[in-house]
Amino acid sequence: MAVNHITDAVRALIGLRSDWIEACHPVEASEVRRFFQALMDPNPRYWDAASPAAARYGGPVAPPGFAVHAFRRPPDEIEDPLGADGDPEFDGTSRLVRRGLPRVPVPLRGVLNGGYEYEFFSYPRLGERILCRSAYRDITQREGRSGPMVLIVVEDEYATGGEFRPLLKSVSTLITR
Amino acid sequence: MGAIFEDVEIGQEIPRLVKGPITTAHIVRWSAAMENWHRIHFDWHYATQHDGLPDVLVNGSWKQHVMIQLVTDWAGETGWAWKIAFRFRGMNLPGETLTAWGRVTGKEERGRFGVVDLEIGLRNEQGAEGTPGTARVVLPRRGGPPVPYPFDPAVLAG
Amino acid sequence: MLKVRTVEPEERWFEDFHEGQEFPVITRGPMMVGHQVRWAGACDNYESEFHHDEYVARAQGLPGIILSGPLMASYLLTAVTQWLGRHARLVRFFDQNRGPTMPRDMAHLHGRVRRAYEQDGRCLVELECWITNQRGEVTTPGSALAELPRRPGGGR
Amino acid sequence: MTAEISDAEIEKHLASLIGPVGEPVTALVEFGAVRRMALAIGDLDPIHFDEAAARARGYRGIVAPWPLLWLYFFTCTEYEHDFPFGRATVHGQDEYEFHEPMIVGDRITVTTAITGARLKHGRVGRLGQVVSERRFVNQDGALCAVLKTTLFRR
Repeated sequence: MAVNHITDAVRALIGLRSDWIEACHPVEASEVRRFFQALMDPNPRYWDAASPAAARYGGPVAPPGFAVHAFRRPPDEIEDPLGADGDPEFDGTSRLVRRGLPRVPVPLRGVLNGGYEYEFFSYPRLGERILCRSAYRDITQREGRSGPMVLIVVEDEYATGGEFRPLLKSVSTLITR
Repeated sequence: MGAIFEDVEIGQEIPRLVKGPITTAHIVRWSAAMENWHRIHFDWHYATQHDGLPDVLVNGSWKQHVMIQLVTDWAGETGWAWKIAFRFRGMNLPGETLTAWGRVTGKEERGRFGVVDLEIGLRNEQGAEGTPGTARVVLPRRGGPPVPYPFDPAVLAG
Repeated sequence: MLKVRTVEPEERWFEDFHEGQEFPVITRGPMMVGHQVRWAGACDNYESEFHHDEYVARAQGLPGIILSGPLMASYLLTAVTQWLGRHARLVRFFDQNRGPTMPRDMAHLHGRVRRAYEQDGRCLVELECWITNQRGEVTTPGSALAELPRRPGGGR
Repeated sequence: MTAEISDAEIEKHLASLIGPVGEPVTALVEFGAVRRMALAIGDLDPIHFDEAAARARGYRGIVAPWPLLWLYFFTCTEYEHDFPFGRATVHGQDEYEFHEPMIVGDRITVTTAITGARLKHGRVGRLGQVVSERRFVNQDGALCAVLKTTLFRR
């Protein structure tokens, strides 16, 4: 192994869990509509309070995976995500793996999303707050064809409401190289 | 109406979900809805000249929700799409039509409910498999109660 | 709930403005396709494909993607609200889509007071505003009218 | 084809456009939509994000930046432009009139009409000019804004 990116500083992150972080605003009808229209999934459970689904869920709900994308630029983040204006190398993505977790200090640039494992428990209703806490489950290095790759396995738990009703759990693998 | 455990056979295909042809407008709409500003999805110069891609790319985040829709649609309002896992393997470009598919690989009675395992995927017209994965769905038994909501895996114990 | 770290426009009063006064130029850019995509998302409108699809834009005889006119106008309108300060209330705004703004273009936002006057007991500031690109071409000429309060207690 | 249509026919077509477009549509002003717009245009004034800051400045609640009118412009009225002449339609200019601010939680009713349509002869030939007007009224009947959009057909 030419370079070992799994330094003590990286190893110290394994197992680290963030506090609960709240999404930038509660679930809104138009955000749900944007989501299902962009997904092209006009299921009445997402918008029709009179649908049979609404009886099961207590009203229209957001799509199952909605919570995963509910953590966007909060109003208190002044840095413009398009702000690397002029840097022709800037790819538009944040190098922050999760809000609430420190960056993984590896000098690799490219980030690939390797995949997800989801486990679903409930769906958020309109007006409900979405919360998430994340943990680094594992960080390992592998030798790829084009050099070393660091695999970052992140576990996210999503919950909603004052009672922290579980929404879903996700285990995802990010590949940096 | 959602599927009933007793009606499910191993090897059976669940209803497919067809999306497309995907245009750049679809990709832009998704990127904007997610506030995902990764340039490979909408900046053609960046995608092709900086990253050396053949074109802008269909968002992986969009494909994952198509997979989730495939499984939740089949589970219906009486079953529960419990677990879904997949890997991102291939890239998809504007102009492609994508078909999400699933096939039953196993079934098991668990208490008053049934658990069904699926293999799932998302193919383009050339048959290239971009998002292979698996899913586990909880279904009601014939004449039995619907799967309780919110879902608690403990209901499968007894 | 969320700690807000935003930028409040400065405190300015009617007396702070006079005819011919030039405002500091605000520069946006280089513009990127991402700015257009974010705007399309805010408007929830993806219909005009030449705004985000390089192939469609060229097929329509355009040199490439053109950013939305109302997006550029909205940058200009926002600049006006910054120049006039936190007490100003916009009364009117006007803009013209004269020249295209494309990805990698710069947008320099200019403003100048045309008139500061009182009418029927209202204190009004009229200004002209415009966007120039990196070649100095005016892409978006405009104008605005705003009402401002007088400085409390009078004097400067 | 387009060359053959007479000025009189064009003028008749344009005159037929004048009048209301569709039914009035009501939309809720949501925080998420305000936030999206404020971030898209780079307006970081706290009145668009923080209720306390907005109230301290004398507003009823979180204030929508005026360009949010474009969200309702695009999502409230279905409107096809189909001209029997010319080759291209260009979004020429916009005139805004502002009154009562739009506040998160407001229900804004948008009423659309074509208020002007005429044929001009410019340097490069015939130029159709169509003005559509959208009026934005809140739940209390207060006029919030008027947006006049001019399209050029050439």
